Amino acid sequence: MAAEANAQTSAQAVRRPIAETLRTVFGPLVQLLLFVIGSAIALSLLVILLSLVQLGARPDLLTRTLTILPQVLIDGLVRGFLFSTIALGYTMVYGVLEFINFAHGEIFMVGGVTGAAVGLFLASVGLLEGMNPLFFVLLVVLIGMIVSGTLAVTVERIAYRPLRGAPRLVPLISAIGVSLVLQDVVRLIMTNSPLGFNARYQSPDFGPPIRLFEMTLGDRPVPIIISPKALVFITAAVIMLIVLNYLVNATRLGKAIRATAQDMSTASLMGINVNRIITLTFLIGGALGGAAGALFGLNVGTVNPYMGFIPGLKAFTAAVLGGIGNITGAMVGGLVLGFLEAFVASYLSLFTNGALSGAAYADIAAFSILILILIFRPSGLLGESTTQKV
Amino acid sequence: MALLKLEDVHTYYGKIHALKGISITVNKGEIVTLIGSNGAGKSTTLRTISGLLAPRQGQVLLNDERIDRIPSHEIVKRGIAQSPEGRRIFPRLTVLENLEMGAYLHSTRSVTYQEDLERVFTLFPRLRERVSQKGGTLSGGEQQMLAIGRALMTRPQVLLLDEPSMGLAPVLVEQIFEIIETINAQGMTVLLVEQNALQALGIAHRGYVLQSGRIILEDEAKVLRDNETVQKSYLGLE
Amino acid sequence: MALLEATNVTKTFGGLTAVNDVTLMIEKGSIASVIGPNGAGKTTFFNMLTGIYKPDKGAILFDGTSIAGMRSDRIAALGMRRTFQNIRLFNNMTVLENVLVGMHTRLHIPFWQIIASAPGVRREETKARDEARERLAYVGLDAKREELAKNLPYGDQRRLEIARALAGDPKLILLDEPTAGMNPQETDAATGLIRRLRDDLGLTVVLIEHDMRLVMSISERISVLDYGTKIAEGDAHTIRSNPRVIEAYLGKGAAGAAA
Amino acid sequence: MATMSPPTNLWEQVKATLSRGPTGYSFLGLYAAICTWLLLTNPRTSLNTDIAFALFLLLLLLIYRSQVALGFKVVLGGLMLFVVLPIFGTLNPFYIDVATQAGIFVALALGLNVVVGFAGLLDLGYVAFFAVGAYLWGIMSTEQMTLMNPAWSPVPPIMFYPFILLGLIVGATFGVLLGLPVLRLRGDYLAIVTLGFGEVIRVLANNLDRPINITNGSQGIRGIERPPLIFADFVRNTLGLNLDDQQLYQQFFYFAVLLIVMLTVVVVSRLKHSRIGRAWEAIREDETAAIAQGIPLVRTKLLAFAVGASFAGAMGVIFASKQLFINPPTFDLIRSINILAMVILGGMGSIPGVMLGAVLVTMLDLQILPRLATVLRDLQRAGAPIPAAFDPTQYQRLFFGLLLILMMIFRPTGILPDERRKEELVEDQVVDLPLDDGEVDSGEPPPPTQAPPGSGPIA
Repeated sequence: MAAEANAQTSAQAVRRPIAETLRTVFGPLVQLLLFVIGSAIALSLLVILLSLVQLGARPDLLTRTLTILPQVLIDGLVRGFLFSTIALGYTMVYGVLEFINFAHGEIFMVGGVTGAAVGLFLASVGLLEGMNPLFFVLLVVLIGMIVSGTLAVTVERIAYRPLRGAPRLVPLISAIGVSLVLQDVVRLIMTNSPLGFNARYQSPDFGPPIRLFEMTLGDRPVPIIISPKALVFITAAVIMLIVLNYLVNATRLGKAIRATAQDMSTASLMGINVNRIITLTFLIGGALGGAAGALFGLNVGTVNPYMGFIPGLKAFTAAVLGGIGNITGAMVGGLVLGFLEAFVASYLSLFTNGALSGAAYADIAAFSILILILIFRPSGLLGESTTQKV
Repeated sequence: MALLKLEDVHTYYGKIHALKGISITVNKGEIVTLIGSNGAGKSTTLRTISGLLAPRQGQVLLNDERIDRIPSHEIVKRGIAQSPEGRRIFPRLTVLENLEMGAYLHSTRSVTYQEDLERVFTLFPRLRERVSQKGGTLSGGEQQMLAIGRALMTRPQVLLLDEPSMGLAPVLVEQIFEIIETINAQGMTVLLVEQNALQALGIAHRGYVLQSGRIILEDEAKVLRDNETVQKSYLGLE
Repeated sequence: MALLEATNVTKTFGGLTAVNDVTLMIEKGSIASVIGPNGAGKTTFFNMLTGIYKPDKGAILFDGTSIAGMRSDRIAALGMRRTFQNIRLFNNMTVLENVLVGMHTRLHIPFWQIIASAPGVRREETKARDEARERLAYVGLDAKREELAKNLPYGDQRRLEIARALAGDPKLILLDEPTAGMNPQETDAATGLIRRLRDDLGLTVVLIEHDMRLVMSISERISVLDYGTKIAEGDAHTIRSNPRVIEAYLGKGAAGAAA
Repeated sequence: MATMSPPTNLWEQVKATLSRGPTGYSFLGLYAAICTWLLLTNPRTSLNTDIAFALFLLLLLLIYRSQVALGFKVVLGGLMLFVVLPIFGTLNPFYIDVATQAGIFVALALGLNVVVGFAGLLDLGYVAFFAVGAYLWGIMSTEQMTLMNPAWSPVPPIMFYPFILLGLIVGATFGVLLGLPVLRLRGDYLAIVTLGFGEVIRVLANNLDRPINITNGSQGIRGIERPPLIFADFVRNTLGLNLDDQQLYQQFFYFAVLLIVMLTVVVVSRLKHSRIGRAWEAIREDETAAIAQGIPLVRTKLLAFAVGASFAGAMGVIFASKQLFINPPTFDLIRSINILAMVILGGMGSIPGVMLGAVLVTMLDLQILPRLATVLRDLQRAGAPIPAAFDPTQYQRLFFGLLLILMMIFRPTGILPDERRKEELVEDQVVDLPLDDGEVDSGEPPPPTQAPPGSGPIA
């Protein structure tokens, strides 16, 4: 009996079955998918219902609602993955250090600016024209990751590490300082370089929008399109999420990160170099942020030094929404928030007949969600319910 | 032969002078215990040895090699393991993962890892039963076993135990002390910090009595047990 | 008459039942102890009594008022005070200020008068200071009243926590491991103080303790928790000879030693 | 410390000699006289005057820090603030404007200090309350009223005085409204939520021009009323000072702000040393222990929020009236950070420290950076390698950011630390002392995890 149990545990310890690894890596993604579909359906039903309620007063409302719905969903998905990838940076650092890296939005911004700079450089040497778009994406993402990752690690070394062990608010204030400094330093660099304050993000031609399908509403056909850049963005984000999941859940390093997150000094008693783990956490979070920045800039077409602030704040909201410290939570939170914003941005003005501008109130919606979540479920959608210990 | 040696060690917490010149020798194969009241510097001594605190003065030697200037994760590599005060299990890792963390410096694919694991499970059969349970859901006694087991997984030369009996039911305290004796009988050198001085002196070979950061007495455990001061202040015998 | 009645109190965290259907009566003017291994649910139980957790099930009656799920500060205002297992003083405040904070519920000068510096403000403040010093003198800390709490030695910190609790003029005081980390000499002093709380001040005292010598010598009634369930209750003699308690908690040797 | 031990080095000796005894009195008196002379003889805005002005502010600090009789301090300080500075202001409008601005920010910083310094709640959206006060007067005193509803008309300018009080109340109300839902949150969450709240208020100010025009959107509100100069006759005829309206307004706002600052200081320090101040401090130190003493957590925190917000609301009314024009960017995040930087630079929790911080940051903003800009421009013309687009006045974020980081690393307690906070913030940088088994083991099983399998919580 003992021997049997022994054999079992040994086998478990030596070779984790591949199925198990697959489960730990892809399980969260399935969960993510469910949340994506769930929130898409829920929100769609909601707007349809709202348009039906107003049907008497505005008969064309339902058609208009349905016409833009697929586009809103795609927009939500793009926003969602944007928030997810940035939120991961917040959540990883928070998981390990219990510290809100306020400057993470700026790390993201630096990724975007780097991408634009690469584009500009390639254009100036004449390489951009004939370049394969996918290769270009790969290039800017890689360079964005390297620059942002390095920056994040440097920031940690200079502005956060000396403050470890100080009361909570001290590193947070320092992080706010870093955020401001980065904004202005990048502004200084951009305005004194060919980029300019509002830099155009040059890229090779990605071709015409892809026609997904066409639907007929009443008598006119409505094509549903997605821009190739958005498609690239979504694909890249999904790949990054898979890799990160593998890294954290299925490798020895990931386990060391989790152990450090739970108890730093004990982790060092196990022979784990805690400082290296923290550096690594900032590197990974920063690189993800940089990649998101490079892709986001590409998608939007311009970058500026202040572009990181609002997405950063929203990504933080997403991280809290999903349960801060929880990687899957950050992804789920990002996507749910992305959908929500896309719906508010598109439908608010439609339903109020243009009286309220959706884009402006989408921000308010995001912050209201943050407040509501923190009040009613501070541990977030997937977070662990932490009870205060006395 | 002195395996671990502290020479005139001074450690500070900020401005607080916590250790005021501690000299301790731990020989191979011994159980040495540090006793003293709260705040005397027992835990601080252990934390200084394991590198969680850096001494401002004096040196710590392991096999005559100085280890007081290297970080704690390096000290583990040299062969010092600590089961920290309050056990400090990783609450959201399973029992097995906790043990794997103990073996962080060794490959979990190696044969020796299997042997280490087997040894821990033999010492603590309860852990084998709970191998896939989260550390945080274990009872106090089981957590203590896991903490000791995890420390053993680092394959140490010296095992530092910080208050292993703290907060355990009296019935479990006996068990833990028996296990420490067993581990020692298998050849492990142990440096034990205990509030429960009576039982600590019962299993130790030698002991040191600490009082506000200084060593006031050191001797064979038996002699200390018969010492009047020790009896009055630390053993509660009148 | 029971000052505190907890009936069928249950608390679960996720899937884990920390306190399971525990009933406990504390007589007015008695010293009672709750013992059991770590993780048995003792502190969770205290946390429910003091309103830090809300019990999932069961009723708690304190001095005739139902307090299950009531906010901590209101329970404290009703006259139930506690100390913490891992001392929680206001470290960067002076000893005297710690006690003054403990007096918070008894100070009533309204906001507007403070701003206007009305004459009543100084009067109340002076009175509070005098009373706080009395409490400090009672536990023997008056001489150290201007020191920062964090600079006190361990034993004094424990006593300051008791003084702070006394400042609220409580009816019931809950002590969570008041002698943890003390050597036998210090423990004896603490035992004396706990006894005086009841004998001089007429307080009702409930203890969580691991030191069996203290528990057995001081308490009129002992309740034993194991895995969240009350497995025994009675006076020292009953508990010491209860086979279930010996098996689950005391062990044979210790039961003898504590005798 | 210097008073305890005999002065050791020369600097200590000089300090000791000049701060007390006969030498102290004569030093301060002489300094004040020289300073007054310098100011009154150099009315033109120049580097020299800047230096004289800085010396003047240093004088105030020295008076505060010295160990001379309280009466002497009050008389000398009062003389400087109530007589010398206003007279200088009639000669040079710029500096009295700087002083007024500094005063406004001193009051704001003192308000924020109640929240951050006393109660330990990091509020990054503090400027929102300032905005509420400013918009209150901005909307009510202008044509916006008619735009909102044709039947309404603006309130008469004389209502300015009751509106200061109303600003106080409205500020406090907003403080409570924001506080109620969020004050249960832990420190760092609270910081982000308040930041979000600040943004919401700004976005609302920017967008509430449709469907009903309340705030006039991004255009901002112009032509905000100033109170009528009811004292003009008195000043011109009785005092015989020949000042034009512009100068009178400057003097008026200077004195109004000065009075409010003094009032604020009195209120804040009374609160600090009362049962309420102790309750705030207790909450800052240890929330759980504080509630166990019967301190109602949310109510006590709300009080801090309301008190802090009320100062901002009242100052908002004065600010709007003084500036004549407000728009949403006046109240953006950087302004909140600005005020936070004042509190941190001076010393969280310390009333004199925070006042000093506010004055220094305002000076940095209004005097030092523009001065630096001219210097850099001159250097650049002389051929120094300075980027063309670098104008220090445009790089506030950079300077405040650096200020925050450097303060946190090298002096988190600020320039004039509160003794108490000092102990707290420089606490031994050790995460867990062995005596403190706080989180180690509470003797209870931690609540089990609820994370779904493989969801990868890293914490």
